Amino acid sequence: MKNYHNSICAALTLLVSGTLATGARADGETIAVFTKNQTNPFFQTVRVGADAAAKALGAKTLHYIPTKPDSIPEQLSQIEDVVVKKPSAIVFTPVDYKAMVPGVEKINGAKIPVVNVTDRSAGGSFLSFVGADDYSLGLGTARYLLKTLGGKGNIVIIEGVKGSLTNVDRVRGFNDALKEAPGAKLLASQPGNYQRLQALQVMENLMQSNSQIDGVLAANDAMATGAIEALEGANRKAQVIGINGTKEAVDAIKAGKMLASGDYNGFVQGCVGTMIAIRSLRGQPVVSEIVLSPTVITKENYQSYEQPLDKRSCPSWDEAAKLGAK
Amino acid sequence: MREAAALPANPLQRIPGVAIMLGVLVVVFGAIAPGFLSTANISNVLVQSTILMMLALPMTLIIMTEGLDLSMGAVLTLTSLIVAIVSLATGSMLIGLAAAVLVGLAFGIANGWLVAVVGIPPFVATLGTLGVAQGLSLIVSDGQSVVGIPHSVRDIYSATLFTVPVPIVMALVSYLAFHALLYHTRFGTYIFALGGNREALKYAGRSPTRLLIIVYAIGGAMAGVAGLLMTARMNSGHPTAGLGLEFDAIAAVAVGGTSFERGNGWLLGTLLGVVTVGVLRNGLNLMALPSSIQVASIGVLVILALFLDGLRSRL
Amino acid sequence: MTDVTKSTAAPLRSFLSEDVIQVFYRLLAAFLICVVLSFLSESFFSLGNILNVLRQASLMFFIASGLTLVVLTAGLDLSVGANVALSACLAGTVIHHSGSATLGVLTGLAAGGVIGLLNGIMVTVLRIPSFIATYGMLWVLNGLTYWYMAGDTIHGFPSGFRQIGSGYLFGLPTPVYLLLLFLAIGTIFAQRTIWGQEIYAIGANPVAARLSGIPVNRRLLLVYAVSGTMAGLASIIFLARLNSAEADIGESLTLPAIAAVLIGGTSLFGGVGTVFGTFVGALILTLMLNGMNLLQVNANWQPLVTGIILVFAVWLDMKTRQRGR
Amino acid sequence: MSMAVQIAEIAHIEPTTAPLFELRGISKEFPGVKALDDVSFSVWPGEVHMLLGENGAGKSSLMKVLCGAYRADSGEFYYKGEKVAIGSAADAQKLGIAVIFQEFSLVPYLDIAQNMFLGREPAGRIPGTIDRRKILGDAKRILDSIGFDIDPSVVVEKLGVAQQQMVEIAKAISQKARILVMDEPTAALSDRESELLFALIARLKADGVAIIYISHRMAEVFAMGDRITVLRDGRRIGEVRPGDASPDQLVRMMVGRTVDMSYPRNFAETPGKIMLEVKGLSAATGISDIDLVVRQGEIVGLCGLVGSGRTEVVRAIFGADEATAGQIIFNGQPTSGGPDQAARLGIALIPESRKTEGLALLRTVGDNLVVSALRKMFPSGLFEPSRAQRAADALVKQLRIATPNTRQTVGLLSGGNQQKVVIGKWLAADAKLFIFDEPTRGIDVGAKSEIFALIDRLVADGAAALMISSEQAEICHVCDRAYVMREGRIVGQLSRAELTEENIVKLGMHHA
Repeated sequence: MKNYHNSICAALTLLVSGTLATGARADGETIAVFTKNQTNPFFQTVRVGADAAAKALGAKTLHYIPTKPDSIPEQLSQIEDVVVKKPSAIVFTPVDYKAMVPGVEKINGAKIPVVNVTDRSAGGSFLSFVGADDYSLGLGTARYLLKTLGGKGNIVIIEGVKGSLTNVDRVRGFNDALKEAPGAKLLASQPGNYQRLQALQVMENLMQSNSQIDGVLAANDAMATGAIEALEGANRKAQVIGINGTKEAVDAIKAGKMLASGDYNGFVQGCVGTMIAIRSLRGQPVVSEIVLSPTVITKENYQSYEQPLDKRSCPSWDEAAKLGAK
Repeated sequence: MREAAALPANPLQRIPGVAIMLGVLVVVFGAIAPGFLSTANISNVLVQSTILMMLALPMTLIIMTEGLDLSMGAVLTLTSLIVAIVSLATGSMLIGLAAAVLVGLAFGIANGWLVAVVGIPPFVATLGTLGVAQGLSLIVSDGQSVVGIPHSVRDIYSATLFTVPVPIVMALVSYLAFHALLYHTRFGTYIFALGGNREALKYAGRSPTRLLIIVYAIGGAMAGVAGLLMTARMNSGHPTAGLGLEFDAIAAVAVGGTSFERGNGWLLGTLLGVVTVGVLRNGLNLMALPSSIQVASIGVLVILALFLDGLRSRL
Repeated sequence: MTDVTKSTAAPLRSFLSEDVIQVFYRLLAAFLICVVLSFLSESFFSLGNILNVLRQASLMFFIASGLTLVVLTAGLDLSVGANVALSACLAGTVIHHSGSATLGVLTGLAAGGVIGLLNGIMVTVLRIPSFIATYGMLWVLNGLTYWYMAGDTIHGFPSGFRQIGSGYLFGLPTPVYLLLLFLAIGTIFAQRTIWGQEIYAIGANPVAARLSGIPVNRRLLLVYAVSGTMAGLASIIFLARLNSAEADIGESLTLPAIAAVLIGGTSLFGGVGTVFGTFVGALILTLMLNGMNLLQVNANWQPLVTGIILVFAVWLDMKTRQRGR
Repeated sequence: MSMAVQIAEIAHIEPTTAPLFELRGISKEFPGVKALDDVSFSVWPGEVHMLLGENGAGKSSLMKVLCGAYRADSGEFYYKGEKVAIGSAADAQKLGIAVIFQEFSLVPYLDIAQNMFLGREPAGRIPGTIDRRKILGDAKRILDSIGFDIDPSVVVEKLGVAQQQMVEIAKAISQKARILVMDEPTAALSDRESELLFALIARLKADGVAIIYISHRMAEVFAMGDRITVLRDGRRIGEVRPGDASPDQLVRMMVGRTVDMSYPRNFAETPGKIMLEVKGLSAATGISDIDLVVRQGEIVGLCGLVGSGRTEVVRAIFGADEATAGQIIFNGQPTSGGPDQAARLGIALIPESRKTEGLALLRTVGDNLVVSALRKMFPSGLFEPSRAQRAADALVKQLRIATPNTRQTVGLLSGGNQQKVVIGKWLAADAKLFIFDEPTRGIDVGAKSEIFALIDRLVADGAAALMISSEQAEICHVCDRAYVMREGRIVGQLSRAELTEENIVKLGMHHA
């Protein structure tokens, strides 16, 4: 996936490599895939999944990503542009589940079938929704951490971007898990905005005011690793969990630095979302909603996640449907 | 025509860089980007450019006074939220707009006051108010989107006037208004003087302080109007929606050939600059090139445009 | 205007260097913040936390110190953040593939330096205003980084390398040593070398500087290259501290760094300011965030507070400076 | 001498009526300075009232008070005997006071008409708008009336210095000024353009306009003044009529000491070795095949009308502008490169505008003095403030720069002292060839002769000088030889013997 040309300031090289990248693809349906940004590894897994599924089914994908990460106006513009382009179908992750509704309605208006993945849009009509349940992921991972700590200890939560759907649900899951464990004490809940550095600094600061921290609940893996670095920097130990199941997290779990990570399984989300889009185009039956049941990646089960992205293959439709169809 | 003032003397140099680039882009995309020249798409590009336009117009005036307004994006975000919250509470789009414009105005006046009266460099003053506006946005919304606002708001964005989308009408009207203001009124003349020779203005018995405050206030008010468009477009208010737009606006103004020195400004250039950026993004989307190329090419566009202008001025 | 001032006896203060006074004011401000915070939170005034603040300030300082030189020449570099991101990603890759930390460090510094140099060329040779040139560069760099990283993360570096960021030496975090080292280097470069003097001269009046025989363009190239290299250094520290990097690490770095420079008393008009002042500026900003975390202040207030501090600091600067603009 | 002829026509009108405008006991104090100390004087309609004084004597403050830019701390104004107040620019305009500043008050990207009527634009039908047709028409009429034939819709940015000066004057006249204040109006003008101005002044006098005229040029003062008021240190030293005083007396009044105005030189009998040789030099700035030679121990003049390319030539020699052809040979070795190379070889340029090109006004005297010498003083590259300080102190002493200390901000010094600092920085760099571009522009008599004495000492010590000046008297006094330029070319060379104002003018003027 990654290429190692050491080229600086090569907009031209970009153009070339770019056109090649999109130029050589199988014909058949074109699926426009919308993701939030090109910086967060998770959405890369979604994109790879979508590509894999399309490849398998002989369709082609076009990716639309805001140039400014998570930019609402940009994704709206991209929708408007794509509607002109009229792809066969759209696989859609809203950068904001509420603010994007008008965009979705534009797509509906253009009668382009659209599948909603990852963040459940607050409005508009979709073929189906494919995602993981952030709440139960948060709940599951938090429970696992508390179980490891024997249901007690000092806990801090590092939140993601305020107001983002994922963050709200994940943190709600964390808190509910904490309610189940009266022995555990929540010391602080501070935002790290899904950012590595901010999480690290928040953690460093919290360690100053709290001499004993036993568990860290981070709303994504980047922040979890940030927290881990902070702990190591201070030569302190604490159990840390994150969410998303990125390669980085899996490695950390393997190395015993991170306790666990909730598997958000972007790859499968991308796969299944795209499969549904294509199947419906081909008049094959689809399901209205697939919410992947939460799996917690731990020392016991990390092996299956080590396999590099581009080696993975999409589940068959039957498997996919089983993954949590309702 | 007065705006000839901003163009170089030599007729060979009269075609500014931005016009060349826009021309090239339109031709190239027209040739290779499917559906680029369709009316639907053209109106797309224009509608998409309107919000930036609303910021770039006053930004041109502010830059002509050798100033800068970094707070516009954040203020736009705040006013957009205000529109959402107020119209949600009152059920009236107009009250929402009024409130937004007032808040924008307040920030504009604050900027003008800090710059003109307190004497803080514009960059610093507006970077400060940027923080304030951004903070307020987060506080009033507690970081959440504001939804469920009355349809009267979103209709602004989707409605058309004689088949022309209302946002385009608004942008055009504002352009004409700013054009008239800058080239045909006393106030416009004084804006040239604010950047060109403030002393002269003093000796002419006009208070630069008051004028400056007005210029920044206009910027704030326009951010308020743009806030309405932004909310209408998202049919919701969002605490980060407009962050960073000020830089896009400044870039568009610079691409449009307005220099940061001695009150040399060109309003039409700003219009072209905004459209050029819009066309570039739209065309690349239609060609479905990887987003990373889009990112890089925006930078290249900005640099190239200024490079071309530099070349011409040295001919 | 000359008759106004001709016979002005220079006030006593002008015997003390203007900059010394300015830095003193800022240290005072920083100290006051410390006092207030230590009242509000018992855990604030501990050696641990002070080191912690210093370590956090270091990253911002590395970026801001290079930026200070650029601002001293009345320029601006909006691309530092994007520069950090790309340099970090390149350096990270090199370490992964060569296994050599040294090579990685060199790559990071080189990448940063080259990017800075390109900025310099745009400003000097192409005569594009630095504000716009570096803004364009920001987009170009982001584009390259996104394309190069393709949404991936580079993580897991040899522990030896990570000592640079998270290690300790005689009880002090390594970044703190680096911070002090570069604080010294920066100050000496700006105050005690002829290049530094020439940079001040260029910032104060580029035309006069050129006609005084200063090779203005070469100095500007130097300044932007240094600024870029410092961004490269920051990228190394970043890698070593976080043990990983992705494409978006730069976004949140640029404006705070600029704020630090301005709070530090460097004038956007050029020719006025010190690297030490920038250090104090970075310190003040970090202290505020640190305090807010300790006091569990809702993060929503952070931008607001930062904005107010910035304006206030610069206002104070003007009030206390005898030769205002 | 054509200028004299022109001036002779201006009759000296004896004031009979009451003064048109009168100042009584005007004082203005700034922190640390008494800029104006109980100054009184009056102007009668149709007279030219000369205002003399060294830089820093209070002339500019007085003007700023007159035009309402400053508010006087104490004192009274009387207009036609009526007590009036001047608190703002508007008040001054109401009284018909118009000021022509030396730093032009023009807006670069507005056209001539807009500049002339800035703040007084004729209102169009829609409130707030401008009546374009009227503003252009009015402007054209006034421009014609002063014999300045130009399209009023031309953007000022594109005008030359002299043209801008004319616009300034037109602007003042458009204000229907009864009292016209001019601050060294001829400083930027060539003799020919000056004559136009003098003719205009004569007409204005005839119309009964009172003119307050500030000048450093004795010739003008005596030729045109009906009355001369001398200021020193913000105080009014006295008022004389041209008939009753000699230049030397005036100078004594101005500087409070006797100053020899003819800058004496011991001219080099045998010219030294060639230091600078320029062959066929051309540049994009509009100069073509310039040949000139400067020998050691010489002061070589470079004259010609403003805009004849003098400044462009020296800039090209110094490398400030790129040469498109020809070669510059300095001390035997050809040079081609930027100012930094020229400076390293020992060429020094003392540019025309000190404030914008010569000095970093906000930096200290010390900083400015050593800036060119850094590489020479600190070959190691390490800067030692103490040594720089000592060097600066020495220069301040050597050049008698009037400053409390080297930490003083250079912008606070008077023009003459600023000029000394510019020269001083090249002394520090021990330059061999000093190129002066209008070295005495805006400098008072006292400082002038000091500067010339300094130049003389320099060349006596084995340096050489190339000097541009619009005051031919200066050239004639101090130069060994002079080149005369016209339209970007050197049209002649005058030896010491031939060096007279008439010859310079003859060569410099366009052939009728």
